Amino acid sequence: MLKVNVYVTLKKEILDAQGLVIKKAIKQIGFDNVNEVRFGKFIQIEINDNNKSEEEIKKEIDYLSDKLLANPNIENYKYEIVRN
Amino acid sequence: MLKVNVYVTLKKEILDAQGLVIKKAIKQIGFDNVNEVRFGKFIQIEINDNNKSEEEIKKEIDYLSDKLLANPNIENYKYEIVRN
Amino acid sequence: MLKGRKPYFGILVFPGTNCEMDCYYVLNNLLKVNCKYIWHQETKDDDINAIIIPGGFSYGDYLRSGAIAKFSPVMSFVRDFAQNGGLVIGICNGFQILLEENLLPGAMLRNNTLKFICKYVNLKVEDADNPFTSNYNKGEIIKMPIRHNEGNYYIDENGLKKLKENNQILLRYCDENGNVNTDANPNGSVENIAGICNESRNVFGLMPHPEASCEKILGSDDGLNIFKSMIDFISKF
Amino acid sequence: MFDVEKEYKKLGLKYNEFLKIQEYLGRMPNYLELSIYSVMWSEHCSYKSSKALLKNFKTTGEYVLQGPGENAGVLDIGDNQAIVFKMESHNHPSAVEPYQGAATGIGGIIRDIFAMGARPICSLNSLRFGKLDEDEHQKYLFEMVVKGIGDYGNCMGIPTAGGEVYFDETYKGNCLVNAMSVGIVQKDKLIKSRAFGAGNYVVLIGSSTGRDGIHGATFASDELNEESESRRPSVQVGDPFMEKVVLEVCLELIDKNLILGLQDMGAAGITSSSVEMASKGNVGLDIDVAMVPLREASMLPYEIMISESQERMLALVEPSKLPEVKTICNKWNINCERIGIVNDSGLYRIFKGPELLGEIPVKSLTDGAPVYHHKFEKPKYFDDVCNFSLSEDDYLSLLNKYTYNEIFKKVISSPNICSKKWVWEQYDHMVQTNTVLLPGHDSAVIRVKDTKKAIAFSCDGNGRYCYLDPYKGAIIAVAETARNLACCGAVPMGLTDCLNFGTPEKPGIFWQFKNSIDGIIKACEVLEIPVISGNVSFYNESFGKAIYPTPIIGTAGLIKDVSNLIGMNFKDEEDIVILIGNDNDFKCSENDGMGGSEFMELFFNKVAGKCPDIDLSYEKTLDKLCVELINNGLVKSAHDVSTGGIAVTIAESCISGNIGAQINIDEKEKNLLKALYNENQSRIVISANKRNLKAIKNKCEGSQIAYLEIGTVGGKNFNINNKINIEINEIISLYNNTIEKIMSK
Ligand SMILES: Nc1ncnc2c1ncn2[C@@H]1O[C@H](COP(=O)(O)OP(=O)(O)O)[C@@H](O)[C@H]1O
Ligand SMILES: [Mg+2]
Repeated sequence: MLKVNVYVTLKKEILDAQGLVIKKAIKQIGFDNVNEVRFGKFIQIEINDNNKSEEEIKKEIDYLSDKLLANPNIENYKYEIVRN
Repeated sequence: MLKVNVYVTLKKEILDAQGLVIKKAIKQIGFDNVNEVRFGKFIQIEINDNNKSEEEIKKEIDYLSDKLLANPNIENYKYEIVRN
Repeated sequence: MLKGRKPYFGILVFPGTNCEMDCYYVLNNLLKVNCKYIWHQETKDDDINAIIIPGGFSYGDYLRSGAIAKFSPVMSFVRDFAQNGGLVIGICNGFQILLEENLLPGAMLRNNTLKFICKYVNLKVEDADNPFTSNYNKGEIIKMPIRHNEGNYYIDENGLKKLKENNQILLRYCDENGNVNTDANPNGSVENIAGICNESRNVFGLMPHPEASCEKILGSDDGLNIFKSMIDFISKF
Repeated sequence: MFDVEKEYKKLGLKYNEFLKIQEYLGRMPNYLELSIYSVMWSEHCSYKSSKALLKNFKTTGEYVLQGPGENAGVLDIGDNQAIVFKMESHNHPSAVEPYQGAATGIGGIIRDIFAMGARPICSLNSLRFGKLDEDEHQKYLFEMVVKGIGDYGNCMGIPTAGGEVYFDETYKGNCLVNAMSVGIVQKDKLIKSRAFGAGNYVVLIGSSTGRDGIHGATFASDELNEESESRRPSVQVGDPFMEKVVLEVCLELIDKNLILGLQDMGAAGITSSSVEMASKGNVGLDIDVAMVPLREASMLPYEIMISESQERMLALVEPSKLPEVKTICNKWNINCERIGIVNDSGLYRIFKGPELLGEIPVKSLTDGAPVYHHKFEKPKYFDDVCNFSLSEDDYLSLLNKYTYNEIFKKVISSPNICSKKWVWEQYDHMVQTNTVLLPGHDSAVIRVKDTKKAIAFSCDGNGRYCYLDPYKGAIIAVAETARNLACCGAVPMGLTDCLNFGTPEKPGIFWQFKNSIDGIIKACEVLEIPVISGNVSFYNESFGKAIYPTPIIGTAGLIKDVSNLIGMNFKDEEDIVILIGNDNDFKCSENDGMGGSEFMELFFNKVAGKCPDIDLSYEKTLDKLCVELINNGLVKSAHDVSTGGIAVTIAESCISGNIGAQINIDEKEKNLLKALYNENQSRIVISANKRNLKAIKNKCEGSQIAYLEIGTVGGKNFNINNKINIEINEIISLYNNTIEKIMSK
């Protein structure tokens, strides 16, 4: 079995309204040394291992992330593959 | 400067409606070896380092996560601290 | 080849779409033109000569609004249809789907209020030289409701420049006197953009709901001219 | 082996109930059976404390097709059409997890509506929280509850077009979230939940079953205390997208005549839905837990049986129709499993595959549930609190501190008075394009396409009045909804109620409950409004303190010709403002209408005094008159006097019309503050063109309803006796922005 963790974040140049609100709230709680907060998505995918090569799997995940999980117009993604 | 990455996920026993829909979509795209998809949040917090101990920072982040970032009724969180 | 025919609208239905009947009512009952629903699994339809992608929450808007709907079989039909010059209008969720499908440029972010917004807004018709807003006067101020979570239109600077050069911005949020300013921007959209078309001017996406403003009794009938413009365009030789 | 003696208590059963179970079974129950009894006999499912009293409601009438007893009540609106509605509480889940609690509350009540075969056309909600100022937790609850309601309803494409919100310390530890949903159906497509015909299948449609909400029904029937925190796993989460699909599937199945019965799954999941179906049809039922689609494979049979996973329905299907049913579910990509089969033994049997796990006589779970007649007694606070009234000195000292303008501004920007725009702008209240009177008016009005008709809805309940007098307070709640409808030209057809009270075992609480019910019965009788559905929520206490008794009433009215609709907004310069109705203000009556008023609470921090009086037959005449005036096109606006008194009523007509008014109130006989802010009942402020005054006056005289011209519409100022004189723009901004300001702080 394979686990893929995909992290999707808004591109730097895009105003992150959710991040801003969280930042404000964090400050309100009393942590005023916060600099920035960015809000993103975290998608865990469990795949039945089918003896694909790392290469192949990466290609698949890239495809998925580009087409579905992230919108390349506004978002970046990165991921990690965990084997167990 | 410190970076904290907080990962918030739904507890195992809680229905993950988003995850289910994404899983169906992934299958539709043609990846039928997907087993499970869980949808979560990914929050990046940048903190001005103030020479606090690891201990102290952890306490703060725990507090934040419990009170603000995660909903303890339905969500778990974990985090990692990255120093640079 | 699409012109000069009797208008026949196809209204797409995805799981979670919820404005399809509102569109149907306007076309069928108020405007008395042919229309039918098209299930998202369909791959072709030879009757229709205009497509409406109505509002709602296709696939719950889970992940990102419009993101999952674009994988439905019907979308390749929509793509071909648009490429052949057919009229496609995406309303609210339909607009989001068109963006996700890259039939229109840009993307939708969450409203900067981080709240769902349901209210009437004023819109300025920025262009009347296209099949969707030709029945208005350029500069006219019209009233329609918005009802969305993610209507904060984003496009990068280059994209914006292109939109402007080609007069692709058809509607902007404004106040009742027609001023386009931050106070009149309900959701944070770039330059108050409420609706845009593609370069070939046959695909139109807008966040406001014209189908919900077609009768005085509902508070406005300003939306009617969107559909009438389309009908005129199709019927014309 | 489990220790049955220990377990029954943990499941919330009482000793005598435990004995009764043994008697029904003729043996000791096993854990599964015990669990099933415990959920079926919970207050939530069995109404064991309230059943005896609820029987006395008037439940029949001119329009009633279906009274209480089905998933929702049904009213005939003519043209082979009917409307279906019900209100329900989700207080405890919302107090613990406001977003999901409110969302699943909406999901639950909507399922009740389409379980009758109706398409939902409108939702309303009644909300109660503690005071917002300076209380982050109350703000959080308010924010999340509204978001939960919005997100669910918006995704479903059902307009949330009305409701009410009040803030009072009494709800601080126990907020109220009551949701009402309304559907429309062709009369011949109505479907019932009764199971019948041995051999017919029981089919589960919708979401898979997980561990969520286990013991939720018992949780709802318990007070909130420290322990509720640790029982948090019983919170369910909602999936509005799934529900939207389930809705479309069910309506398609009914449309194609593929199912014989339909029942939603709410509290106590598969157990209560299937048992209720069997009980109503006087049949037995076999359930096979092995057939239930699960989210977690390791679930135990009892967990499967009582899980409260959302977005599931049970359908009764003839075996030959099952393939077609499956085809439709497949088209929509959702689960559809035959989990049971009707038998004629009268027994409820639970299997896992071939293995019999439990066997219970169906009727022992329903008709055989215990019924309690709790003791009741006038509570101690009562005489004390009611023997209070503001003295003339009190008013004078207030006027020494504040000007009339200042007092008015404070009233109009009280969270209990000001606009709830912040709330309803988060609700899609326009989808389906039938909302012809947007939120902010006296009722939500939904037109019926292709007819001249419209249906008006109003929700109301005043906990303060009920605290001061549960009987009168409940009457006023019914009367207020009827009056709200009348202001929109609607004739009341029927109502639903949601009765929110403390712990029924406490005699003082049960006294409040009993008196409230008597009040509703009385009001329904005189106003001729039958009760067609409802819900009871007990144990609304936190740390031993009960909320004010808060019966909420939701009433539906019929508008014959929607083109007559006027709204509450003043329209044109020089129109005349007229007060019709109860003229006690301008005489000296014993009850000054200040008891339980917003004014008293706001400036004297007190909820005390006499609940306002009401004369029901006068109210009925007034409402009829108002509808007649509207239907005859004689008036341009109508708005009733309620919380905040006549000053607020007139101001709201100005605000919504964006126009001022010059008002002159005769102060000879009483002080102006009292005249402006008392909450005496049965009053409506209308506006009309001068040329219609004579006709209006004649009609009032004919009905023996007092008629009083009190001013003129127009200008940019809101002016009363030159003592209050404020620019209308300033009032609009106070009225519209108060909540937003508090919430963004
Ligand atoms: N929670 C809510 N959801 C939707 N609309 C609401 C809500 N609360 C208040 N409203 C709307 O605000 C208006 C005023 O409500 P309320 O003060 O209770 O009126 P009234 O005093 O006439 O009973 C009504 O139109 C009502 O529907
Ligand atoms: Mg009212």
